[in-house]
Amino acid sequence: MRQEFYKTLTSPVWLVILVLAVVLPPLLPSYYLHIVILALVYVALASAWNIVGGMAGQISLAHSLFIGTGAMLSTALLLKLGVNMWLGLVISAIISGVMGAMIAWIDFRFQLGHLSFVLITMAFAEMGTVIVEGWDFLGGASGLLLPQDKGDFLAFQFGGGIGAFWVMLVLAIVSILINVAILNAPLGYYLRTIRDNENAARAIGVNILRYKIAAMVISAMLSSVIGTAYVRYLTFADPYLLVSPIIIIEVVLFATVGGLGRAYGPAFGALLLVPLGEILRGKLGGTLPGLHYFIYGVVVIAVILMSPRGLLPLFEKWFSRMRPKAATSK
Amino acid sequence: MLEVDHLVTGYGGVPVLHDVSLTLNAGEIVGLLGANNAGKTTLINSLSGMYAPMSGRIRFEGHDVTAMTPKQRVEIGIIQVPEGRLVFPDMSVRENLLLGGINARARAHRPRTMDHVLELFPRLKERLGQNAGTLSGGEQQMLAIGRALMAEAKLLMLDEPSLGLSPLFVQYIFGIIDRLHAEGLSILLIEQNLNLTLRHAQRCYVLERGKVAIEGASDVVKDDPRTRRAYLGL
Amino acid sequence: MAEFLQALAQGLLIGSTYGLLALGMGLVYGVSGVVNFSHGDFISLGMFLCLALYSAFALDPYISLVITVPLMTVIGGLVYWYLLRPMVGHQFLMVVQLTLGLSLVLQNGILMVFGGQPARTPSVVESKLLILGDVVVRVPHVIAFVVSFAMAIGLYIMLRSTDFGRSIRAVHQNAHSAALMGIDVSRVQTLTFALGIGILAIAAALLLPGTPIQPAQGLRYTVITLIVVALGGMTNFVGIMLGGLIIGLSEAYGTIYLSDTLGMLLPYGIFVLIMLFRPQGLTWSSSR
Amino acid sequence: MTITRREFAIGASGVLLGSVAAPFVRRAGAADSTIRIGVVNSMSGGLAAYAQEGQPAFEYIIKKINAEGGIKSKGGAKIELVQADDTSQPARTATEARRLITEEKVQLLTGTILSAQMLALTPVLDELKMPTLSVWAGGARSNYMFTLGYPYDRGYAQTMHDFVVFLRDAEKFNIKTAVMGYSNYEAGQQVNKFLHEKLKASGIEIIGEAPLDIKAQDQTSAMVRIRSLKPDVVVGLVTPRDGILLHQARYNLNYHGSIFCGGTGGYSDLSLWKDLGPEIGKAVLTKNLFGMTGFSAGAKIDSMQKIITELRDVAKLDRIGQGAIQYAQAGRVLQQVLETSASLERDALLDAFKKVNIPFGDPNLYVAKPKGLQFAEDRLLVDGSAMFIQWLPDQQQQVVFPKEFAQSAPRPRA
Repeated sequence: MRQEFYKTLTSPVWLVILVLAVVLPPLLPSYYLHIVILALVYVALASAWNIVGGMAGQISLAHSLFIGTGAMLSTALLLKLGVNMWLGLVISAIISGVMGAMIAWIDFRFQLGHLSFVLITMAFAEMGTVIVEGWDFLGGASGLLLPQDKGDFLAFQFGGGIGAFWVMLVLAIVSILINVAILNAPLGYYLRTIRDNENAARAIGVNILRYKIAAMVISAMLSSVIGTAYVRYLTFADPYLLVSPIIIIEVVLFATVGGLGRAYGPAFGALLLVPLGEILRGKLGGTLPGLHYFIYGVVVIAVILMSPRGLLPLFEKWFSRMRPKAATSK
Repeated sequence: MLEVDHLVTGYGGVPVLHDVSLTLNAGEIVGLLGANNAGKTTLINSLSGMYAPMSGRIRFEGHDVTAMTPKQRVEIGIIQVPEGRLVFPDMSVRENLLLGGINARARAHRPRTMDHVLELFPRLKERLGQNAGTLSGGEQQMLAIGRALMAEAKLLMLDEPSLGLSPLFVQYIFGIIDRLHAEGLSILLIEQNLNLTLRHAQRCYVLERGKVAIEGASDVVKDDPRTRRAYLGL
Repeated sequence: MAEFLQALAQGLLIGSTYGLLALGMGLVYGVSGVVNFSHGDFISLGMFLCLALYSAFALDPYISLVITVPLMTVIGGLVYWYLLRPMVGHQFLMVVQLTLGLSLVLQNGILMVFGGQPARTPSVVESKLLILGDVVVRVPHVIAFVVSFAMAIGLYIMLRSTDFGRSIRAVHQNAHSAALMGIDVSRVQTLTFALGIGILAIAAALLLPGTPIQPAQGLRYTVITLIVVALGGMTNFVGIMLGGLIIGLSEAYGTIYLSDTLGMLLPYGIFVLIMLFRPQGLTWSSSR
Repeated sequence: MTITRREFAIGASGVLLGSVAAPFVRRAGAADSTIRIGVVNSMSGGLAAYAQEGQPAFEYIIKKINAEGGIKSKGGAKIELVQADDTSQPARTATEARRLITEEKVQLLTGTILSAQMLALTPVLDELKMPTLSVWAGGARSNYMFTLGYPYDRGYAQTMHDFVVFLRDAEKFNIKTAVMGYSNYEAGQQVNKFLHEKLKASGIEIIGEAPLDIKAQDQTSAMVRIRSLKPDVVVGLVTPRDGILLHQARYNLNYHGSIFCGGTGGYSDLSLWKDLGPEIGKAVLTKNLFGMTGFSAGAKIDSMQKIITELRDVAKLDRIGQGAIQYAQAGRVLQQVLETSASLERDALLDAFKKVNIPFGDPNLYVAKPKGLQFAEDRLLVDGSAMFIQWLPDQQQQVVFPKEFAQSAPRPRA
């Protein structure tokens, strides 16, 4: 199984990505570079969420807490206490990890069903929103504005634009690789066993608590780190975006539509839907208000009806039809 | 009454039943035997219309019913008593029986059929207001059969009626089966209990890996050495 | 003391409307396992339909019901038949995403037609008050309270004593077995979804007097509904009405006595605690 | 589904190709005779109400400027508006601004730009150096942003404080205690912070806070809380929607024990009466209530009266509140900036913003500013003040503060 992971690491695709990553950004106008960066943020977030939501089947809506902690706390620590943002990133990630472990423990201790888990994490997320909006240290409802990004690497500044692109690219790739690694490691096997039949997993002696906590902590810390990097790029730590149901709804949408539980599925969903949403809004935002969202909604519905298992499996099917040989060798 | 011709059924494009043919004459009890996973339940569910066949046809009383929905089949009198009873646990015995007779043909005569069923199963009469989930296994089996009778079955298909019951109850249930047979009902009986089936059915089919391996009168099937082998899934 | 009683009245009245919003979702979840994230947007749709009828024919929302209930029921049926039914057997989460897409379509469809200004739909009772000693309550709230409980009782009776009601419960308890009884499961699921949306049309009209409406309000209603339904044990009508009351009361007492952040946290806190220690919901019997 | 897979595949590849190719397809340069102004608004989502009210007034003024010969100092150049929707999400305000500036090549940027949007825009404006006029923000963190909104401190908080003190000292109202009743969102919290300090400094005791949950469908509970505290005055920034619910709650509880003052929209929007219904409106708006506003149909300001009539009769707008007037004012400010700017270069435009001056009495001054309209060093209005009004039973408003515009004394407490 490990072999699979090393094969992924040495795949020639990386070379292509590297070349594209070096050549493309300087050519892209700033708006399109921005869309690419946004897409990468959501690739990273959706892949991080996939570790619990897809592999372990725990549909967590509490991830906005982790993203929000990474974003708001590291910003507040810098602005209010002068803590270097690198350190803030580590502190936020640790706190997110602890929160994640607690949620996983609650899930295990109280034997929550799937739906209860969704709803309780939703309630946690709502409580997080209320707390952040009412807490002055984190900026309250107004949020916090980071100092301008001057490109000082030691101060967690990457110079915006191409610098942010590289940071997000690295995070997106790390997030995907963690997915690949887990899927090909015993952890991935156990998570799928737990997802498919928790009682059976218990019966064969799988330490459910341990794997649930492991998955949630990895996913939470990763989300937190992405949150910190994202807020550095945005510069404005906006609680209504970063700690809100909006961001988690989008992340889950991309992951699900792309293909849950697959290493590349969530990334695929984000890569397609983020630019689609942005371009629809860009082209239609100035016309009838609501039209672009309306069309986006119709596209989402159509895509789901057409491929209820996710887009990635659908594309794989098309691909294998075009190259029947590839399919048989699999 | 029932003719199954070269039926092929499966899930997701993979056939489970291969080319199964069988007949059942009016007023007959026909036994369907076979090891686990031989395809018995798939066959009975195909007859109920739960799966669309991949090929072959099913005729009932001379009409082609292959394309009919489960609802339409219930309406012409093909009724199944599913494996594990599957009574509605959070409904009373009375409500379960009423639901049995919910199809368009039976609905109007529910009071009359209900009297008949309760006369057949006095135990149910005592428990009429009780939730079905609180009944014992044997009582649930009575309810499941009673529910099927409420539907005014012409062909009654019983899937493992003795499963998990005490010997006393098994005897009782088979007594009922004989009585229903005597009243003229046609019955397709799936059973784990080989001897019991061979004793009550006039003819038997033995399924093996989705195919009919042996068929014939119960005595003949009983003596066929292949029966035990197929049954044990060897 | 006056505050305490006023909060009690307020919590009970608002809570009963939350219960009413949630009945439809509980019903739908019971028979088809669909958790509908466009629930709140259907409430919006019901409200804006009333607004449209008022603008065009000066109809009172209570009278508009004659038109909105059948209309919404039909819309609900079509949505289930063409959008949700094909998803049967697919991942739970994918169905949720589909309803989220539907939420976008509804919310922005309403925005395109009605614009984003807060809108008011007048009603003859909107300014009527009922004064009971120290406690003042709004007549529309009282109407909503009475109708909510009447609806809950009516649904309960319908489920117990009609063939359609028994079919719904049969599909809920064992869809396979129900099909073997000759019940058309898809049809029951579609009709139930239609009924659930039809109930929302009633809820929408009852909530409307005195409430400024905006196209973007749907998600808020969805979240409240989910919480109430979960408290009620998803499919138990008694529990759902009780859940509505608990959330209504905790909002009222939270706002009055705690104010601020703590007050807004109260309903969620209570929800989490109840879910942890009574995951099966508020009522004791598992029957419905 | 009626869409076949093939059709979808073609459609999807089209979208993908489009998004990849779009950056490389250069749009033809705009003709020299037009000036492109980007308008980034919240046309959908939770905050859509502001722009939906203001946008038509803005378009009307711009059309009028074009019809009257465009920007004369620039050879009669016409103004072209390029619209964008941020769906009420600040992060998207930044995205859309970036698109308007770099792709649409707009020469100026404007829009509702509430406080959160203003903050989200700041890094983009600092990076791309685009002169921008916000219609409503209460602060301006970027060096390139100017705003017509009331500053939190010397606008909202100061005016409300001054009015409360005026009631107490000049009009001899008995005011010793206050409860802070405000919409619980960014601007509400900001203003509350300043106002809290100022009132305390003037010897008014703050006996409680009643933040209004902006997502709530009913504010009766908040009003019960206020009633139990029985303050002499309830004061704070309240949005139009929360205002409707707050006054409704006041009516429900028949509570008139405190004086309510604040705003802007939630106390003084002309549509309030319509939103509450005539019966409730009459019962609560005309009793112990004073609303802060930048414009009032009753104010003795000719230019304001004229624009109201014009928007109502000529532009045929059905909703003329502060939002519409504020946007109309933005149109005139942009006109002056473009007229006085030496060129269409950014630095020149920025300079022109700094020099904007619409004195009191100017026909193009639509908002009530006794000292006229100019931007201060912090790019907020020098005169951030506003008026206070009281409602009459015939749904008209009377200005009661400041003295310059007052038509009548505040009605005594009922």
